[in-house]
Amino acid sequence: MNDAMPKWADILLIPIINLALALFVSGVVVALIGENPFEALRILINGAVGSAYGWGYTLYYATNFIFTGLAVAVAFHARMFNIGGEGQAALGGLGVALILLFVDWPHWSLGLLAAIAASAVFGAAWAAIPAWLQARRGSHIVITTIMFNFIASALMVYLLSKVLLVPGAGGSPETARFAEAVRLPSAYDIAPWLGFSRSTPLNISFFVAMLAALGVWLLIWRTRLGYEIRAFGFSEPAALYAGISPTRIIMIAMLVSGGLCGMMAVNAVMGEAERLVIDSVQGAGFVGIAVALMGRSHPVGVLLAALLFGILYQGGAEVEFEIPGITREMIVVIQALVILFTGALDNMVRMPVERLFLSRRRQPVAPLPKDPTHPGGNPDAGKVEP
Amino acid sequence: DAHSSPGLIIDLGGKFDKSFNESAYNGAQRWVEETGGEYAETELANEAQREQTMRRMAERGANPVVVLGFANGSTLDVVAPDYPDTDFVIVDMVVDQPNVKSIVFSEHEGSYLVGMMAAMASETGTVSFVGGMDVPIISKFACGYAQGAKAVNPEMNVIVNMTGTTPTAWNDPVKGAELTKSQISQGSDVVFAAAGGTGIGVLQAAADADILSIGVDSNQNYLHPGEVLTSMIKRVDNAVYDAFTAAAAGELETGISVMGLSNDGVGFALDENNEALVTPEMIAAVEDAKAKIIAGEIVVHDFLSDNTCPAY
Amino acid sequence: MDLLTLLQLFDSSLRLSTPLLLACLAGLFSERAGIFDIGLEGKMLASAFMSAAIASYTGSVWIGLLAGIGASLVLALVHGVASITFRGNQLISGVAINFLASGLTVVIGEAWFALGGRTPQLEGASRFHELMLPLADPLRGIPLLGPIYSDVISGHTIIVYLSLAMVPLSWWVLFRTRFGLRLRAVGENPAAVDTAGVSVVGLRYAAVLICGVLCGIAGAYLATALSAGFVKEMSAGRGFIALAALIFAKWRPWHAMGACLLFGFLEAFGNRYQSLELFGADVPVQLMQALPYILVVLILAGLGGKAIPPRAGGEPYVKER
Amino acid sequence: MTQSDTSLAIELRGISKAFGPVQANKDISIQVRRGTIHGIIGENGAGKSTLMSILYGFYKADSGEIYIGGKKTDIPDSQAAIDAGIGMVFQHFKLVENFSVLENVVLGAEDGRLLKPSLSKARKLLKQLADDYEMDVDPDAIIEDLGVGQQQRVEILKALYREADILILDEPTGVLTPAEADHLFRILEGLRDEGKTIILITHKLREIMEITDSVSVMRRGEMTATVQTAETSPEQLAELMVGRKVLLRVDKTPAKPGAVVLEVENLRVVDEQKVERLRGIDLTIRAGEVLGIAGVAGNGQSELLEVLGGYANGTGTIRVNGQPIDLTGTASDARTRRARGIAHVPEDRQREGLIMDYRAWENVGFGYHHDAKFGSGIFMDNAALKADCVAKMERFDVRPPDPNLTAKNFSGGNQQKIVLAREIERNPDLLLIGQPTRGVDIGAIEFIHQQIIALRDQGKAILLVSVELDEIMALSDRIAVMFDGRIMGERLPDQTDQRELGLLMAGVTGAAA
Ligand SMILES: Nc1ncnc2c1ncn2[C@@H]1O[C@H](COP(=O)(O)OP(=O)(O)OP(=O)(O)O)[C@@H](O)[C@H]1O
Ligand SMILES: Nc1ncnc2c1ncn2[C@@H]1O[C@H](COP(=O)(O)OP(=O)(O)OP(=O)(O)O)[C@@H](O)[C@H]1O
Ligand SMILES: [Mg+2]
Ligand SMILES: [Mg+2]
Repeated sequence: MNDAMPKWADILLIPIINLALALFVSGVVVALIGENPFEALRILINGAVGSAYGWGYTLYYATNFIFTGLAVAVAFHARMFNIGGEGQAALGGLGVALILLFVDWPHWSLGLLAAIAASAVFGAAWAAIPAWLQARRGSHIVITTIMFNFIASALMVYLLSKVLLVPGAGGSPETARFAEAVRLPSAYDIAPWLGFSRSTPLNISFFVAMLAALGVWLLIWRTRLGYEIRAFGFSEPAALYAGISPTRIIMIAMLVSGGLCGMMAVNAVMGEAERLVIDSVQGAGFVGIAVALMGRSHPVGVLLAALLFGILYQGGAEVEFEIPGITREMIVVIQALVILFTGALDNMVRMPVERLFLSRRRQPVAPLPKDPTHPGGNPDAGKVEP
Repeated sequence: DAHSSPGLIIDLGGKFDKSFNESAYNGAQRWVEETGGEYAETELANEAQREQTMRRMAERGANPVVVLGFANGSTLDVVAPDYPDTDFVIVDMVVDQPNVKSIVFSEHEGSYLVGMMAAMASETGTVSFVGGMDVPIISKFACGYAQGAKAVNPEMNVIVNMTGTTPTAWNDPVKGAELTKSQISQGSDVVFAAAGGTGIGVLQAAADADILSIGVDSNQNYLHPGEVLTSMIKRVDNAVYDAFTAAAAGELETGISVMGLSNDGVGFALDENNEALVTPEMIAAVEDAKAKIIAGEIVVHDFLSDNTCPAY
Repeated sequence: MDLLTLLQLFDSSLRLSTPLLLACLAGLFSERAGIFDIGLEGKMLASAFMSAAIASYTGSVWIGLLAGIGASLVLALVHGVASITFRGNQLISGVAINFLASGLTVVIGEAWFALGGRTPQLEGASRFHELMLPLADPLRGIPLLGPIYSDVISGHTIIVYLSLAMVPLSWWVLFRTRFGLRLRAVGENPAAVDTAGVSVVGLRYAAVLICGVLCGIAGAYLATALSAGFVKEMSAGRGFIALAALIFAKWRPWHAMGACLLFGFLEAFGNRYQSLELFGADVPVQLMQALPYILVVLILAGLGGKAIPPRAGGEPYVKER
Repeated sequence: MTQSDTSLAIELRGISKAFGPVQANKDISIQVRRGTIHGIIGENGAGKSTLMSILYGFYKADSGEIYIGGKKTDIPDSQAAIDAGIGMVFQHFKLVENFSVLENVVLGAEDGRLLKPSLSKARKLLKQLADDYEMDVDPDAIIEDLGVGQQQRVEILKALYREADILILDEPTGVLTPAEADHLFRILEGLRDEGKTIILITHKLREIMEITDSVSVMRRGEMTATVQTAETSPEQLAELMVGRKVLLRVDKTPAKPGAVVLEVENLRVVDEQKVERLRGIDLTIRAGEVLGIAGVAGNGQSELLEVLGGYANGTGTIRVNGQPIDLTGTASDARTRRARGIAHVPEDRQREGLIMDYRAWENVGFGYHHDAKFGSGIFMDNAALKADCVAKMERFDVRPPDPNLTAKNFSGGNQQKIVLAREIERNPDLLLIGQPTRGVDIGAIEFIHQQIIALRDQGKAILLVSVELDEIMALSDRIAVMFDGRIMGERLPDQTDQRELGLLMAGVTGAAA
């Protein structure tokens, strides 16, 4: 029972111990390959959050993960496991590229709105077929979304190396650069006084991501539709009893999920690369799964988990840059350990800590249970009601 | 100035990809050994780090900053103007900025030569190619190879396969081997791999089946002595070495530099591992063609010029 | 398509489906016991690395195989500790294991061999070689059956035969032994097993470890039979395809074999017919490369029918909350 | 003192158990004599199941000692309990649903590594046991295809197969028809006469009085009394249990039927396996009356409720207040049924009636979440839901009255009250209500019955489906008996008896005369 512990222990103490354990084990690995773990940690933290420069990258990465994490989370609420984020985000990139290359937008703001719409529509479209197959044909969404990732990458290679390729651009499979008019304001343009440099990839899409998080929160916890999505996710027979159509919920949840994945492209393709390159998603679809799971499918949790991964990505890049002995794969190891300890091995810390608190405040007789509890398995667990 | 040390940014394929990046790394190492100099080096971990890393290198004072691979082109185009005092060198791509030296290789010409050798070594009349991904730069290899093979024998059958469409296509020796086996079953007895880590599987499968293979980028003849016909070498190492050396002397020239047959930027590898495989006639024919290409008597079609290939 | 091509396709399918089949059966044991495992990929990769590393170090592929299995078992144990002992989220644990394997193989490999995470090339006794089955040559002359026996069935490494033998064996273990009955029961209703006096934890660990062994063989097959050494990320998504095959097979061994052979065949077909001309137009390579995946989707859509996973799957067994 | 009286089959001393902050058992001691049937009663959540689960090694007690046959015995897990000769039939069966009966019986008690010999040996033994105790079950049937009564037999056979001397049954009759319950009691008596010891948990005082030799009462985790059955009365037990006097009969005035509310003609339902579940049902309910549907579970009652509730496909005619309902739409138009004034208390509150992971306040809007009073536009008004929940909890005496508590943390009786509150307070024209008091304790049953009658007296039509004949007889104004998807006949409660209804339930019509 969660109420065995005060709330602060639940949402602060436990994650911090978990993180410390993950970093400790990572430190051991770093030490084993002959590098100084304390130095590495210092560079990691400093590099990620110690300067405007670091924040510029950390938040840029986090923005991607917010989109994909929210996407996976929304699907989770309807008990759909959307592994197709990679493909949906890739298609979102295609949508952004097409709408920006083939339409002349007079101003970035219009371009941004168009890109949001296009990326969401393309991403949603790529999720629509697996969703429909799941809803109507019972084809397992996990298989179909995995397959659609592969199909998407084939489609992207084809389009980028055969169709959208700029002639004479040296053969790099990428589209032309988008027009200067649709360059999104970067953190430097918006808030130079914060010390962001011209090159910071953080851009206005960050706010789009925050809005998306707010939107997801409203959708899931404040709308009738969200109520239905969660109800369906918890119990399909009960949903039927209540007049909730499974097909409708599966389709909507997956379309929203695909749309959110697609919107990642607004940040990565429109905001950062300013052209569509091959494999523009860079695994963010998969990271989104970890983010959603660790964030327990709640937007606030997703924001925090995305930030954590942003820190690991940016801080990791700095460590790799500063310490030649630490390679990029070492960073992957650290990420893995963080996921392992904060996500999968959560109870290893939680159980003893809970017992500790409990032994201090066991009630003599408690005739009836008192507080809501959330067992670990469901996506609603540990939700934060602001 | 001559006091700042050069920087090298290894691309996503990784420092030890046994081909392109590794070759660059070797060039840098050679420079270190010969001059005792120091240089900064880092490896990209993802797409978004391109710009970040270039800027970091420049801001840290590295000069010149060497970046590898076509994928850096449009990024460098944006970054270079911000650091007018830093020289950049980009390999495999042309970037039109005053402080950028663009080094491009005539891979199609080198591939043409190994294609000729493949055709001459083939007994079945079928040779093959395994590429990583069906992107133009790989087609440039494939197309040059096919032209060379058909130059020897217009009836030559050239099978061209690509490994995949995801990033794992460059690291899938299993699939590389399977493609090779499939090509062998279609009659191929010489296979040319331009597929990064996947190529290791290609060369292995060829060696296992006792047919010949052709390595790429760096000299891969040693991988299976006596079974690798040759390697289409692309002297990225020289490019990096030269850039480092020139910069140290303060003589780095920006602009486009084409590394082709004439300046030994590309070529085929001959060493003790393959001397038994390469006949004098082959060498004669290939040297002849090389001379003609340099002289402009033979024009090898560059796939990148129009994204088509006349040979297949 | 002539007979010879067809036989070659089957031959290739068999090789390509072997790692899938092993991983798929691995997942079958784990998921039948109620532990979902999206970490098949990571375990395969870890084994691929360790088997190649140790095979190259000792010169013996068999020791390499054992080492590969050992590496896979370590990760399986991590998954077990996280999802059984500490009742963690099985999906998160699987994701973590995939990342861990992907990073650690290169970090260790680089520290060990300094070949960029690659292992040295394997030769001779440090690799699995193809076996000629008895009478393969003399029988080749018999029409149809001869070539099928000699060219398709014969001429694979021992692991291919092992993996095929694993299918009836898995079926037998799961459906004909006490252990299998209990294992399936624990994936359907652990409380039933618990109240029947059998340890849920013990059974689930057993299942997870079997999964580790099979993934270990699959990984070793990639690195020491299909290729001759480890290359980073060489599992190349096969663990996910195996997972798809497992769901496709509705968690049944013979169906798993069918699904993996089908996936293998589709890949072999895609390899063989990369450049195809249809109605006078070139079919893009990418379409041919995506074909296996498109076909899987179409087959699934056509077959319909819900794949109902083991009922207690994915949920930790919690008596007291 | 580590020895205890050897005439005692079981002795528990000072057992305590806490789940997190909840003290489920507190210092409980109990003695059960060999060869007797001992009853345990107590309100929902009193700790009965927990205590027995400790005895069976399912949970581990925090403190206390267990003596079996006079010997101090450690029971760390169920295997130890089985070894000590204890068998238990859980309130929620512990069966593997897609295994056969035989497989379930041998699971954990196989004798040998291979299945085949164990199974064939078990088949013989099972047949023997089934014959001895007249518990006919098909050993090859798959559990999920069996009715609950049959499933329960499997559980009992499981225990007997393991040669249990002590048999614990946790609310075994909650899901049985009277005939099945009677049969079960005969079996239990037979077992007792063989010298076996039986512990029976139930909410039904009639059963306690009928079959037990002694009875213990639990309240809020504590053992409040143990008495000889012969020396007590239902009224006294009820009072001990609830802590106040309980009305054990339903008081109601004769019905005053009004206009026809529901008309059903030739209603048919074919399920996914293409089995015809309803074979042409005709019925009518008027305002202000309760139509009770009696029948053995699985004879189409569930399908009747589902198709009327709007989430099963059927053919035929349904008219509500004279207006026909379109049956051709998709299965998911339960929402339009609600709009037509039909409310539905489903048979299975945990599976259908509630979202177990939703808080109470979220559940009070379930199915009605599109109502204007619960929000505007696309948004839900959570504050309105909470306020509504507080009010409903107050009126229906839901305990604890905490709208933020998750549904699964309420006891069965209180879960049922939440569902009832939601459906009744909507003021429907027609209330469909299935198994309203299944597994609910006496105090709550009394309350629920009062609510149903009150609704009837407000002039509403009520369709009551229950396997409890007592309940059907007590609440209905007319009784229809269902068998095999058909209505076998209709009776008035004061003109029939349990025997006649029982025959109809078995499909025997001739006896109606
Ligand atoms: N698995 C569990 N985890 C946590 N708490 C539990 C668990 N099972 C029971 N409880 C708590 O213990 C208390 C006693 O529950 P128990 O099931 O023993 O009651 P009961 O007397 O059997 O009730 P009922 O008549 O409804 O079956 C309950 O109030 C509940 O809060
Ligand atoms: N995991 C749990 N956490 C908290 N309380 C629980 C848990 N499991 C059961 N309970 C509580 O234990 C008590 C008894 O639970 P049980 O499952 O026996 O339900 P019940 O009241 O008998 O209802 P029904 O007969 O409909 O199943 C209830 O108060 C229930 O809410
Ligand atoms: Mg109970
Ligand atoms: Mg109960």
